[in-house]
Amino acid sequence: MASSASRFDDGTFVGFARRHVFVTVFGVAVPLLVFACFIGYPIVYTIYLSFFEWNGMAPQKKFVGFANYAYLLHDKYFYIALVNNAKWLVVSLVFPVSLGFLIAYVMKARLVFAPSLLRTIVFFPVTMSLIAVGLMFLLILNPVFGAFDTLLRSVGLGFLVHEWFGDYRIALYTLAVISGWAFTGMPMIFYFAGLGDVPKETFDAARIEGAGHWRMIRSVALPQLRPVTAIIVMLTLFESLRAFDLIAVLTKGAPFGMTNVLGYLVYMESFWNSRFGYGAALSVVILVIAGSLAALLLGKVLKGAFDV
Amino acid sequence: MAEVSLKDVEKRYAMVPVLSGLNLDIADGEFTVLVGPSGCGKTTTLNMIAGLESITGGTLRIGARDVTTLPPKDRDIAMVFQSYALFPHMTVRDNIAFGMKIRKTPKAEIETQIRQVAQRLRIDDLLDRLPKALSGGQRQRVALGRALVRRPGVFLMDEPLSNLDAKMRIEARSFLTKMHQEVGTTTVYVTHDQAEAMTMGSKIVVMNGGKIQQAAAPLEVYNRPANQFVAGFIGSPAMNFLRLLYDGNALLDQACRLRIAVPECRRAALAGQQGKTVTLGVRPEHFRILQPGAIPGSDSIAFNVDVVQHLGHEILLDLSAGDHRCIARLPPSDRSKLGDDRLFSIDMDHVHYFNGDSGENLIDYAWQQ
Amino acid sequence: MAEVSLKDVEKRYAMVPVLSGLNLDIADGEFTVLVGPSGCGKTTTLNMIAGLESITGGTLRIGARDVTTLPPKDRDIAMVFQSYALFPHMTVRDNIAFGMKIRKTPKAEIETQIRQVAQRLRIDDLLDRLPKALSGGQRQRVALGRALVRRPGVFLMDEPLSNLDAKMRIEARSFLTKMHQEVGTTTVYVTHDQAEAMTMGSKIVVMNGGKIQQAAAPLEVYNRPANQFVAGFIGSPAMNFLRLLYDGNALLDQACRLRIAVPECRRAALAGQQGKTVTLGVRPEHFRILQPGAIPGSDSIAFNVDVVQHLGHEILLDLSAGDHRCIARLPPSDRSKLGDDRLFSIDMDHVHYFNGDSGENLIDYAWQQ
Amino acid sequence: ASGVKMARAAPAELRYFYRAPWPSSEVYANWLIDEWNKKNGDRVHVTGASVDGETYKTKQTIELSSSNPPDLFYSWEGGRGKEIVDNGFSADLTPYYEKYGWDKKLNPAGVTLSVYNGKKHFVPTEMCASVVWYRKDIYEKLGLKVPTTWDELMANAQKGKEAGLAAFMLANQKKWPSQFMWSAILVNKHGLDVYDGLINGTIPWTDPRAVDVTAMMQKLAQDGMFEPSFNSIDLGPAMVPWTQGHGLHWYQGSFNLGRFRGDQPQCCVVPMDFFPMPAFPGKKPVMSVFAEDTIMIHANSPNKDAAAEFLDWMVSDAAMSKKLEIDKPFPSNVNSDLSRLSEMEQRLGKAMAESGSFTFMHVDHATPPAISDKFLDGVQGVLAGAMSPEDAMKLTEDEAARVKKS
Amino acid sequence: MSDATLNASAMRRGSFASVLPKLAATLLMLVLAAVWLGPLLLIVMTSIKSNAEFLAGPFALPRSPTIQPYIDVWFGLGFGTLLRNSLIYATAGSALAVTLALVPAFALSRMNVPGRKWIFGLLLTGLMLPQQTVLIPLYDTLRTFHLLDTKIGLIIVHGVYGMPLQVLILRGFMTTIPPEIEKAAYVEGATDFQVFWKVILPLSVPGILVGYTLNFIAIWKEFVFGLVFLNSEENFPVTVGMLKLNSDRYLAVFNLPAAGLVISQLPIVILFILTYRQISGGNLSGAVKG
Ligand SMILES: Nc1ncnc2c1ncn2[C@@H]1O[C@H](COP(=O)(O)OP(=O)(O)OP(=O)(O)O)[C@@H](O)[C@H]1O
Ligand SMILES: Nc1ncnc2c1ncn2[C@@H]1O[C@H](COP(=O)(O)OP(=O)(O)OP(=O)(O)O)[C@@H](O)[C@H]1O
Ligand SMILES: [Mg+2]
Ligand SMILES: [Mg+2]
Repeated sequence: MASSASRFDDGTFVGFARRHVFVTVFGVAVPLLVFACFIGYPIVYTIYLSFFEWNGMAPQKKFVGFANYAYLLHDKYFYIALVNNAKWLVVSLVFPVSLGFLIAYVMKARLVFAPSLLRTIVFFPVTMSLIAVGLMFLLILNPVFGAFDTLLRSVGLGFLVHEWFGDYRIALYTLAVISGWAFTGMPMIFYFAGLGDVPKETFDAARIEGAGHWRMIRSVALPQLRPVTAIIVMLTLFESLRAFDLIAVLTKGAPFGMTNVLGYLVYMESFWNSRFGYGAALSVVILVIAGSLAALLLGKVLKGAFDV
Repeated sequence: MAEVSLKDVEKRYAMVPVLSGLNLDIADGEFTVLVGPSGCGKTTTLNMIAGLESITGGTLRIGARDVTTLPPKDRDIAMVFQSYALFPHMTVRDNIAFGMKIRKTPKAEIETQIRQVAQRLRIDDLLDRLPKALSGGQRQRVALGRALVRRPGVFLMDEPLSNLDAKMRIEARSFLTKMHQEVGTTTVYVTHDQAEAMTMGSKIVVMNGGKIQQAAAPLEVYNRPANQFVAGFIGSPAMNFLRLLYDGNALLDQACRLRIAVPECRRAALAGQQGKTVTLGVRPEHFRILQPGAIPGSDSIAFNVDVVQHLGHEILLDLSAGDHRCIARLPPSDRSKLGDDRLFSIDMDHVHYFNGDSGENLIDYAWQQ
Repeated sequence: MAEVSLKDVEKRYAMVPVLSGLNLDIADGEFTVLVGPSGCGKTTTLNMIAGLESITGGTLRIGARDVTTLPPKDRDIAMVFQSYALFPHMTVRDNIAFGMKIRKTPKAEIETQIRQVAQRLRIDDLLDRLPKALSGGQRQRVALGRALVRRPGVFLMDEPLSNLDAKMRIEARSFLTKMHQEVGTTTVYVTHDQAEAMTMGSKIVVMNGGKIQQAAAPLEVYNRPANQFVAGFIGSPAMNFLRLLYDGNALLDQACRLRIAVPECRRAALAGQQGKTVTLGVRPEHFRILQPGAIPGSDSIAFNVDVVQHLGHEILLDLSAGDHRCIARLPPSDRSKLGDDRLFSIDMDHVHYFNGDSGENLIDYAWQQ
Repeated sequence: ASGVKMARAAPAELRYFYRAPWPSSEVYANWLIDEWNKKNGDRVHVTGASVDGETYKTKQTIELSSSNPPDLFYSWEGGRGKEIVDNGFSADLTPYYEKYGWDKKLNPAGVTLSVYNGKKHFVPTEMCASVVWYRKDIYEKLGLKVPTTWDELMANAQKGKEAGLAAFMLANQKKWPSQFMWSAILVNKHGLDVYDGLINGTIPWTDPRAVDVTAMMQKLAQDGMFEPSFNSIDLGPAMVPWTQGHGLHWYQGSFNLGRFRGDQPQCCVVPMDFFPMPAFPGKKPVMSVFAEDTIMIHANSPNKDAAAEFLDWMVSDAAMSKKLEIDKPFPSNVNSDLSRLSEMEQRLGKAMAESGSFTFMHVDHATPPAISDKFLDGVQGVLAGAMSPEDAMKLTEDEAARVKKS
Repeated sequence: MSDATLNASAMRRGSFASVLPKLAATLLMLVLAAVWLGPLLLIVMTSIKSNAEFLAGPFALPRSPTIQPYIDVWFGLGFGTLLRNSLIYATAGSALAVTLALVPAFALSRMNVPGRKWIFGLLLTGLMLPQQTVLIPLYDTLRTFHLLDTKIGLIIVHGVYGMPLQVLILRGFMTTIPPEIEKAAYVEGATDFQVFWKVILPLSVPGILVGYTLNFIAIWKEFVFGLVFLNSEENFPVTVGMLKLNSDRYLAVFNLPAAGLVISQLPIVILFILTYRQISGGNLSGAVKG
């Protein structure tokens, strides 16, 4: 009998599946099947396609081996996009993530009046389509009649006025900040919820030990919110690598390709320049970057936060 | 070191009063224990002393200063929480050093202090561990270390031992007591535990419903409870209460099955209660079994034994006589069995008489002394 | 109703053994209490009986059936958890009915059963409430009701009272005991609480490190512990241990300040220990104070009083003599003070002798009986 | 209106895929389809689907190669059209041109553009011309004359600039507007054959003449001839300075007439007129006339004849007149009645019809997108002062080489 | 109340240090409100101006408010159908995503599925994939199942692509349900399915609400899938219809895009008002807890 016990508890999938049919079918098999059809197949196909040259229309694809990857190594646009992605990520981490945290903290510490109103206002843009956001900021940051420049000038900050989309030195940051504006609500509510899970006593203890707000944030709140931070950073990372809609709406890479990011480059090369093989290679690069950064994050920073 | 004094202190949450007119003086170096049922306001009181909760009325003084509106960091206090509230991401060393770093104590000084405290608390070999790698008792000592190291004027502790298991709790109890004897810092200590309340403090403050019921030395509270609430709250198993009618000489129950003569010396105190209900309070250890065949006296009751609980070093009997239910504490040698009918005498020197309505203790011990 | 029998039961988590070679027979209708330090495997044992954890080796029988690999639903058991584990989204009624609904018991039948159980547990007026609207004690009774209503063969309870406060715990203890007396279902009960362990079960199973140390009646375990671990674990405050050298006649400490003669009748049992270390076990209640001026006997020790703990109904003294530390339990009348040097006698009829290395009790009580 | 109809099989289903850049385009397309279905719905039933211009391409790429492609679809001419033709998606329409006599009624420039490898592959349904738009009122105010030579134009521009105006509006945020001027200058200064050489890859983009034109653009930018922030204004917002009178000239396509009209039925919101890009010394000016809307028939369509019939309906006098009424100009049918347009618009329409068959498309239409993309980036970079003309042309040439290789 | 008292008395005593953070925070809030509210107000303002008025003074307050832009854009783009479609996609798509994610989340949080780390990691790749990459192969898949240009096809795509994040959120949420509750159900005789259906599912409702709302928002915003996998106007969601507003020709008339923008955002505002307590309250806690 003991043998039968260990036979059932052999820790293999078959053993598990036999005892938990429902969970195996609907919790593992069905989702994996659906995943395979709609997500797995596209991934495999993308990898496959990255070894071909194809204009998206021709019935035949031309096998080129690693030529697409080889080209990628010298593609100036690829490097611009890569660097831009890094900048974008940094801005996203500094602006929406930090600010989202700050707002959440300020609300949790009951330092502001009407915290729920603030929360509502800041969260609202999260619900807006990026097309809408883009259109809005095209109006607001317009160099001719944009409200923002007008505002800056009227409060005597005219020297700050720039060509927000036209100046190749700042256009990318403009985009990243706009995306941050639309995104801040997300880290905010995640942090707000996360702060609710941090034991109140640790804050009390820190207060008694004499910690001010700055110290409280740095030494008590943030370290304990590391799992939340890691999830947010991960989602931000994925988002920023995939991002293309805002760029498609706002600049299309202008000025002269300086606002290209990898996600937009994929779109450009595939659908605009009809180089689907090359676009696929770029996609594979995105997947690899996202996957390895996520693995790094999960393995190091966030050890245990996703323990399943 | 500092004395703490609360004067007419009040606390309201959104106009709902939680504490009202609290007056309490804690002498410098005194170890005061706060007890009371859940929700009576112990934590709130402590938090107000710490400055974690605002005070909505009255004055709080620590040492010579009025600190009613000062933030926690300016109150010269340290606090140990029930959950320890260690910073989970910091090593034991960093946890202990936290407050000193904030106060910009020189590095070398911090190091010395930590070493001293760690030695005294026997955690010197744990300094580089994270809290999650510590046992409950060790965590508790680290929390204590974090509080001790700053040499605060006042220690506040909110049920610091309640997360420990029975064995560790007894150890930690002795440990804390000794610690207090050594450093002599004014301490306010909240607990649920009878034994802690009785043994640790030089003063017990019994609270109920946001009010102080009695504040006195432990044995004083045990032996001379101010009212029925205190009497029932302190002591485990709790004091037995018998609601009886006073006829001027004796206490009777309505079915007339019980008649307990009141000793001469107590009659004066009970004078006003004639014809009214008086609650007789008898601690479990003040029952004595009369040998079978003994003649029932004026202080004896016949009980039926409902449950026998052998605890090894003693036996608890659940008893009933009509509607009255009692628990008696007997030596392990007792041989009573479930279902037995036995005659018990009451040690009338140690019983208490409470006003049947207000619960006030009818004996004025202060006068008696 | 069913007996439970574990035969060579093992549990490994990822090849790390947690329980090894567990053998335990629980008779039909017996109330067995599982005790042991935290992490010793009590919950794991219970979960294995319930079928919530797989058994990695050995056989488990409930009633006449081998249930080693059966899922929980086929084992005819019910369980009460420390956290009650009520379904928070269901009313009390639905909580209690859950198991019966799953078993497709007819509606009318369910209604009758619920009414019966609810009356017995005095929760009939709570049936339509959600768990969050109940007090701790009420929740505990609902959890009990959920387990009772199905009339399972075996009851499993994992520290069901530990979330209650002291007062309620004492009440619930009596209640559970009575309940068991009435329904007589085989029960396995895990607890941390000394009093529960001693008073509730007809058998105590003491576990340590995944092994059973002793399984016997409560007073048997208290008075005749199988080894030093059991002796130290059962009883509060714990038994005092003095590591001494046996010279064939008496037990000596290294500094030769202590000499305790071993009674004649025990010398046979200690025969093999000559020249070796023997641990003498003395329960706190087996110290007696000798009046000042009394002549030290062969069983008396001079102790220094380190801490005095007045508990009201008794006094605990922390004592030390050289490196030896003891706790003595004395009646409230005792007047010892901190720092006193007092002479204590030991009740040598009740002491225990343990092998200094293995901790085995050197007296073979079975033979003695 | 025949008497008794025979029971017939289910009607042929035609799927028509179009671009609807204006709200009015949608209205017109609906009218077009409804009218057809009213008359022929029981025989050939048409369903339409539209998407906006920029995203149209994504959609088109996927749709064309699918197993169920649209029967009729909008396409660009030039480089993109060539890709479609080369991949065999586009049916040869030459027989239908003959059958329906489309050559005779359609704009000759448009017909020329439809020819790939000697065969006609699309039918233009809307035509455009690029001209220099100017503010008539400001011209009068400053006492300027309509220029006929590049130098006169430059002189006028200089005057405008001195008057505090933008000599030329560019609105180059989306990169493509600048190349209108670039190609017009190149064609007019260096000749159509040089331009064709660049487009066909027989002349490298690094050719000094291409660099020269790029440098001219750079000079204009450096001289402050464009509106401030020209690289970050889009065409739409540029209407604000244009209507407010901050710009003097604007070399742009006639498809902007819709914009210039604003809410009015006829052009324009502000007094404005046009003249063709003036001549360079010793060169004959060429006006760019190109097809804005062009429709192809899918090679795999089972209903090509029916599709051609529908196409014929699209370019019929009636449909084209309606298009003028609802949508914006200009119809590709040269016989269309332009009388409901303003005098200026009619003039432009006539000029287009008479421009002959040898004109040019701007770079972004003429070359495959990959090349034009880099080209546009290059020009934008030059205008921003971040790139040299040589580098910009090198960027383009590198891309052209890469495209040629594959 | 109590804080205000504390604040007042602290000020009375001139303890500036304790008021400073609060002052700073309040200031911060005002700035933030302006930064986040400003653009939205501007759009609403633009949407009720005539084009001429906008061109005259883009930043000025509307002098003669008109709803004409709303009427134009409503009928021009056929917002009735668009909104209805979007509602269908968002409602059904997120329902599908949540449904697909529930049992996996249960399995990954409560069951000892061998290899669950790999399964979870695999599902997460769905979050990393750039959408524009999958268009062509996904088009193939949909064609294979005859789901192109059908509402059901787009719902499935949205459902499947919403699933990974739902698994992440629900798994996190379910891990916070005490294991004893589930054990109790097993002991009471429940099967895996009954534990899931009668205990875990009802207890996960707050988490489901959060996940559903976030997914709803995500689908409402999405346009690439809709654009590529749909052909018929009667199937287009709002965002695809809105794309026309982004064509630079449309942008000649600013009030129309602004009005379209407001219309397209209205349903989400309503949803948001109804559920924001859920999503912004502590209910996400499960989702982000380790
Ligand atoms: N933030 C709050 N808002 C409203 N009422 C509160 C708040 N905090 C505590 N209370 C109420 O104040 C009373 C006292 O609470 P307190 O925590 O001080 O009790 P306690 O004596 O510490 O109880 P316990 O022994 O359970 O810890 C309780 O009735 C509680 O409900
Ligand atoms: N899932 C698990 N994986 C690995 N080890 C485990 C697991 N669950 C329990 N253990 C280990 O098994 C041992 C027994 O655990 P168990 O919970 O049975 O102890 P216990 O006697 O109930 O303790 P307590 O009194 O604290 O409840 C412990 O050492 C624990 O660390
Ligand atoms: Mg408390
Ligand atoms: Mg346990």
